[in-house]
Amino acid sequence: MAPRLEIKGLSKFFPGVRALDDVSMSVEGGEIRALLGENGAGKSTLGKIVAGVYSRNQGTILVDGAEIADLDEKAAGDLGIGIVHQEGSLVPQLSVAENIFAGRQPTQWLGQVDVRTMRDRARVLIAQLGVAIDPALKVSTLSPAQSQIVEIAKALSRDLRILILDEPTAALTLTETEKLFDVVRRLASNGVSVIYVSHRLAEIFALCHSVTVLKDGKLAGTRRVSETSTDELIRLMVGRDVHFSRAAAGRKIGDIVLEAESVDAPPLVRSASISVRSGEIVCLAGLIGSGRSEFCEAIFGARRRRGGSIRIGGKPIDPRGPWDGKHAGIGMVPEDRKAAGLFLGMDIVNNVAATVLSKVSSGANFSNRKAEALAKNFVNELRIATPSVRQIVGNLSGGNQQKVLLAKWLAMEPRLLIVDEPTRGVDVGARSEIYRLLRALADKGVALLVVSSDLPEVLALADRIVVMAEGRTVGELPGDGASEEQVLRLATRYTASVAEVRKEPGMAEA
Amino acid sequence: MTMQITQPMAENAEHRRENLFVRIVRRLADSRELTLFVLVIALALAMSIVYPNNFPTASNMRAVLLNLAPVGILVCGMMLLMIGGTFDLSVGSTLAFSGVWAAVVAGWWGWPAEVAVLVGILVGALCGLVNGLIVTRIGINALIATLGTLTIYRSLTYVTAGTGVTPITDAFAEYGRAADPLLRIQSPFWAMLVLVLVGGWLVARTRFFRQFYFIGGNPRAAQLSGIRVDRLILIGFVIMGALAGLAGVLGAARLNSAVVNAGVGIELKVITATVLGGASLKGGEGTILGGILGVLFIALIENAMIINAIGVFWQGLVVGLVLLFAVSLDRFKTSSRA
Amino acid sequence: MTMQITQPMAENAEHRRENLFVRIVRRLADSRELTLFVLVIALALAMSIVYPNNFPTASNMRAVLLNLAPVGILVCGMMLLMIGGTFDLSVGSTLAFSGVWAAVVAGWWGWPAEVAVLVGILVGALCGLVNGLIVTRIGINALIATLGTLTIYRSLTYVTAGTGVTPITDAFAEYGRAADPLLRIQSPFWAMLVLVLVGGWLVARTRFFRQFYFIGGNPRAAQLSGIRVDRLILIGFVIMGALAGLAGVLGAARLNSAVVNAGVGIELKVITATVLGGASLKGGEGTILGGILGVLFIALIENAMIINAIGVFWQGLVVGLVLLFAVSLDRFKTSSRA
Amino acid sequence: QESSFGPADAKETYYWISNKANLPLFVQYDYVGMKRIAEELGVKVIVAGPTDFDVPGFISAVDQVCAQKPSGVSVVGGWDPSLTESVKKCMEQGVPTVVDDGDLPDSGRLAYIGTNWTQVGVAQAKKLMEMLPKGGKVASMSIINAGNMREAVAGFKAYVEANGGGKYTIVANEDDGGDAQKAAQVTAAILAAHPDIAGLAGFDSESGAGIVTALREAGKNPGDIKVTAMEQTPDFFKSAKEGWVDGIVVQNRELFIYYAVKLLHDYNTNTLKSAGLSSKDGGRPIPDSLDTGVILITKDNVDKVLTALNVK
Ligand SMILES: Nc1ncnc2c1ncn2[C@@H]1O[C@H](COP(=O)(O)OP(=O)(O)OP(=O)(O)O)[C@@H](O)[C@H]1O
Ligand SMILES: Nc1ncnc2c1ncn2[C@@H]1O[C@H](COP(=O)(O)OP(=O)(O)OP(=O)(O)O)[C@@H](O)[C@H]1O
Ligand SMILES: [Mg+2]
Ligand SMILES: [Mg+2]
Repeated sequence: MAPRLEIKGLSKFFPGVRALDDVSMSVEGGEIRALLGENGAGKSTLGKIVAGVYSRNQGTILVDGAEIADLDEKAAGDLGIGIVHQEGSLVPQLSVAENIFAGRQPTQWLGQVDVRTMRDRARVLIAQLGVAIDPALKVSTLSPAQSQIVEIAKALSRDLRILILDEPTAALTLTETEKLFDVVRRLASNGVSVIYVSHRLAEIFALCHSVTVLKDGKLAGTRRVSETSTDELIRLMVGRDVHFSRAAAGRKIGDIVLEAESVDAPPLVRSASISVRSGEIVCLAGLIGSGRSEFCEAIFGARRRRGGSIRIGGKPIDPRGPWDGKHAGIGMVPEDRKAAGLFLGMDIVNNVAATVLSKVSSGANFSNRKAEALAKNFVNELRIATPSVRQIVGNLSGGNQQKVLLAKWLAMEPRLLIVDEPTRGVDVGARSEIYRLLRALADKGVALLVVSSDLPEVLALADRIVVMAEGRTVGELPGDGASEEQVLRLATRYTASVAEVRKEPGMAEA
Repeated sequence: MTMQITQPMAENAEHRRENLFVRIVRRLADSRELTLFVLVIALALAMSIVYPNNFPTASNMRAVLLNLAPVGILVCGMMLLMIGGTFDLSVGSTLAFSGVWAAVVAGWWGWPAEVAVLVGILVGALCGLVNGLIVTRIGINALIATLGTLTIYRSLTYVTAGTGVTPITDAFAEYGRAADPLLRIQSPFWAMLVLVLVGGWLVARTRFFRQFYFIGGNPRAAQLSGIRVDRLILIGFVIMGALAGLAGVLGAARLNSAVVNAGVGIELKVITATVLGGASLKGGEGTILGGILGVLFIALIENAMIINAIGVFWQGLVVGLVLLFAVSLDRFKTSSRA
Repeated sequence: MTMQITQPMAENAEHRRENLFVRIVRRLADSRELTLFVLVIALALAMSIVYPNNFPTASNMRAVLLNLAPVGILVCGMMLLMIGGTFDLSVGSTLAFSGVWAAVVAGWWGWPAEVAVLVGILVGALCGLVNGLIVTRIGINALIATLGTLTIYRSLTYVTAGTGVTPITDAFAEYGRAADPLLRIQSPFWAMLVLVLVGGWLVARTRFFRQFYFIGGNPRAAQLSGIRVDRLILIGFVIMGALAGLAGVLGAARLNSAVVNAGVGIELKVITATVLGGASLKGGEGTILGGILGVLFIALIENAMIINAIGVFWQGLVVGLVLLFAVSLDRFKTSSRA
Repeated sequence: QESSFGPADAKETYYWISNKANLPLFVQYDYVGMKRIAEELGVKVIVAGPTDFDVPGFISAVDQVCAQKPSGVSVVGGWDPSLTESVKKCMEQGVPTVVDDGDLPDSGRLAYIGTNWTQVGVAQAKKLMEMLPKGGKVASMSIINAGNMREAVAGFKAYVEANGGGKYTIVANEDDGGDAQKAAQVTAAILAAHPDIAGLAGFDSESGAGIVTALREAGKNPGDIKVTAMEQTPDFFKSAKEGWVDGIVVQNRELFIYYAVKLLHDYNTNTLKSAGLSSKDGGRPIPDSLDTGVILITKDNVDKVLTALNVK
């Protein structure tokens, strides 16, 4: 029998980039195949070609033995190819249910959308991922994590033959990830082929049958998961060894930089306090929707604050906008890099320069030379894979975009750097680099406040862990020796599960 | 459909009943449609009380409703386009071009009136098709593309029939003059009403037209979701063109005269009403109902100014302030900064 | 700047030299500015060859350059706004309002011409300020906000000076009539030239104005990068208003007459030129140079049509086609779908 | 600025409706006649209509005004023939309606008051030909989409062709959109296209100012190129004295609404009969049309005009 999906000699060129170079692979029905590779290795490009988004330059694609010639998004969908895109494909103004069935809503007479059926089916699809989201809500009111759930539900809403998941868990926490795995396993047992892209190696070992590794657009190898090891995969991907151990302590922790007390920023932050010292990495942990991002925004000035006090270096500040936060020496890397972080239509140089306009200027003049030099520095230092610093950021791979985003704020040399989900979508190599970078920053005396939903990350980075739940800071753990269980217990002290908080927006008030 | 998850579902059902009412109220309070509806009613009431002999008379209402018909017809198409994140500035020229062609066919060539009506609408649809092709195939943005065709279609109108066709034929004129026996409002209004009702239903409810909300909301996401963005935008432009054609034909028939100046500047009125009705240049929002309420509101303001005999020098001030007032109302409900 | 990373840098230096030339060529080929520049040159050359006694004469060039000045001045401001992702439809009304106020101050009140010029520009800036406040504070979108103020300012112009002010004063008129001794082109052109050069430099090079590109590129990201989006947009509107004020003052001075209908419909011309010059409604792109080339191109086309004796009915067709042609040229260079 | 005249408690209300209802030309002249007649008869006269060029808005205004059943309406018919239907409807509703400044012959209007636009064209043609006995190239400009101006341009062309003996060629007929700056730009381009142009005729009220500006800016001297134009603000008459313009057609606009309202008032109140029928019975005891005539301001009579208008 022919394999479910067979790819032969696939190549794809972008201006100045060979995104895929003669890649062949085949996936059987019911197989869960991991696709691994560094940022920019071509994983998303491969997924997108199979899903009909990009046209290929060379190569053939066969589904169940039949060659697929002309493929566009709709044709791919009709063939039973579902995809969760790394960058998302939701329309914020529309409801959850409608997004899930975009263009394929169930209809009654005369093509009229059957709203009731649509919502019911949407609710079921979401519920199997272990979350309750009202299908009538607009997507714009959802958190990134909830959006991700909806995104997955959307891909699951078809009669699937092939499912491509491009970093579906980047925005999820453990609970939802587990549920997602259950669903994927069930689909696979029903004969659906799954291509699973992720930078979290642990997930690959937990979920996948086999793994294909790409390097610089070329096939680096395919292994059975049972016959390989983390180290081998990393070597295939990166070509060297990478370690994630906690750095040996011994950093000099200095004076208090940030002191926030009972910050109240409705509707999500009720009474949150935190302090960060210079040279210290404080991780803010908590469940999705616990208001961590909002708390950080309130500190930075990006969100209106109703009460509480914020002091930087002992001096009280009252930021009325991000510029005030910036002025006080705060930098903030937002979690949603596309919507809030990057200028996708502009090149790396300008993106990096956005926060440091005065630094890259001579007098009143914006200096392209200085800005380019600065950008080049960061491209080299963070190993951003790009043909040139003049590349449009929207054309970079997801992980490289994340690096540009970090670079933008590193350039500002803040006293306090708030990083919301620093490694979302970042490959293992880059992840270790980012950790190294953050630690180096701390070594230099910068105070770091890191929000992360990735518990191993929290445990690897934190000098101190502060846990939030329902808009309050509910506890604190030393970074050394803390365990995932301890963090989770604190985070869920007041709520049994995220699902219940999120079900009714009004309920949390009670 | 199967209900696998029992426990949370049961709870939800409770909530749902309570929510339905609350939700409707909240949605209405947040919606531009309601704001406009209240404003329209308030204005009509006030005028009826102050000018009982002038405003709420049959002849005044007839005059108001008949004259808002062309803008009303165009708003249906413009709303569709703006929901899809684009727009068409050439509607006034398309309207004139279609009207003149219908008149040429009926008046100069002596073909039957039915054929002339059809020709007019087809010419309009053709203009829309050209707009759509320029926007989707060549990839020129809608602003400059339809600014270009605005002058082109107007120029073609002049070239087709230098000073217009007057009179056309009585049979043709009947299409724009026939009035219902009861209310005695002429056909353009009824055509508009049908379009608003059918179009309103189509755009709000049917799967096909809902795709425009996806396109306007996030064209890339729509494309990734398998929605054929270009094809739909093209269809949107053709519909807009056909509606402009219809408006042109009805206008020419009503006046029994196809003038080359028909619809000059109407695009701004149409876009004003559409945006007042809740559309935005960014796309993804708006309803036909909102659009038509916008048209009605502006028409009533203009009528009120005539009845009030507000000096011509001051009218712009009044219209502008009322416009700003109406669109700013719902801004105060939601806090400005997220 | 320190060079820490030695190895890749050395390699880069090689690349760089090669790249510099390639990059310049590629960037030019991709840029609207070059397309327009080539078109302008080609048109001027063709006209000079075919009509050596009519087109390239000093007096014709003088007239073309003088007459494009008002649109040219406005394009500087509009380009800035469109780079920042917004725009202003009220410029024509602002222009008239400012011109009339300057004329009232000079002609009716008999104040010195210098003061009148200043008053005119201030009135314009004030109009811009109001626009900016409506857009940034009340949060009404720029389309409907400036459509509203378009009618408001025009109405206020009527109310200020029903039939306009004619004549103003000779001293005031001198501001629009003074010509340089060498080329004998009048002041509005020189004012425009200075604005284009200074504005072009400011927008392309200074860090302050660079912020508009960020705002247009992604307003939310700009805000979170510490850029004061609202304040800058407000400043953009004030600049636009002041420029409209200047254009109004110079126009009134040149004709020694402030007419209340000055600048009717000029917003479409300005936006056409701006978009032709490379701006887009989405924001984040465009240069002043491009905008002014757009103005020049359109002005030359209009001039060429009259010299070519193209019938007035056909002129719209030619302008429209040329416009579409010009903006479609660079579309063919980049393939549509990746 | 006033746009309604007469006592507030007047028993009769008349409307005057136009496009660009506050065009300076109208305010300067038409409004004066309006005010005078309102005071003379003790009736109210109100200006209505859009302030921009907006034919649908104009039609809509006529319909809505007539729905108020005023004592009478005068419509500026020159803008567009499509007003015919609305005027007809006013008459059907029993609202006495006249047309001024451009006729709508098929509308069933009670009367037309104004100049004959063909005659305006002829007057300019005559003057230009008189100033250019040896013939030469001439050009015209107007608002191409205004009906009355098209009539004038046609009259101009017909007269030149019929009486010019082949000595004159009309080299261009351009559009200035009723905007003096555009008129200046167009004039400059005409000068470039035809360096030997001998005469220019402008048909909208802003053409003249634009032509003179462009000629001055081109370094011409008064009289180098012969110019005829329409009346504008009083200041414009100076250009006839200075020799920039050789003939300015004055339409006697103050008479337009004065007589329009007077005729409407007469129709309503005089008890004269036509063929035994009073106005109530379908008679039309008023004139069918009233030609207000044109006068031409030239060097010869401009001094008197300037003195009378108190222009310095
Ligand atoms: N539309 C595009 N235009 C130009 N280059 C592109 C485009 N899309 C992707 N690329 C380039 O192709 C290469 C592969 O990108 P791709 O997104 O497939 O990487 P990836 O393996 O998914 O990385 P990540 O793990 O960061 O998501 C990158 O170098 C990227 O810059
Ligand atoms: N502007 C807003 N208005 C109303 N609700 C909002 C807004 N922004 C975010 N929310 C809501 O806030 C909730 C919490 O946001 P978010 O999930 O980002 O918190 P978090 O603790 O940072 O979690 P994570 O970063 O893991 O997603 C979400 O449910 C989202 O719906
Ligand atoms: Mg990717
Ligand atoms: Mg968050």
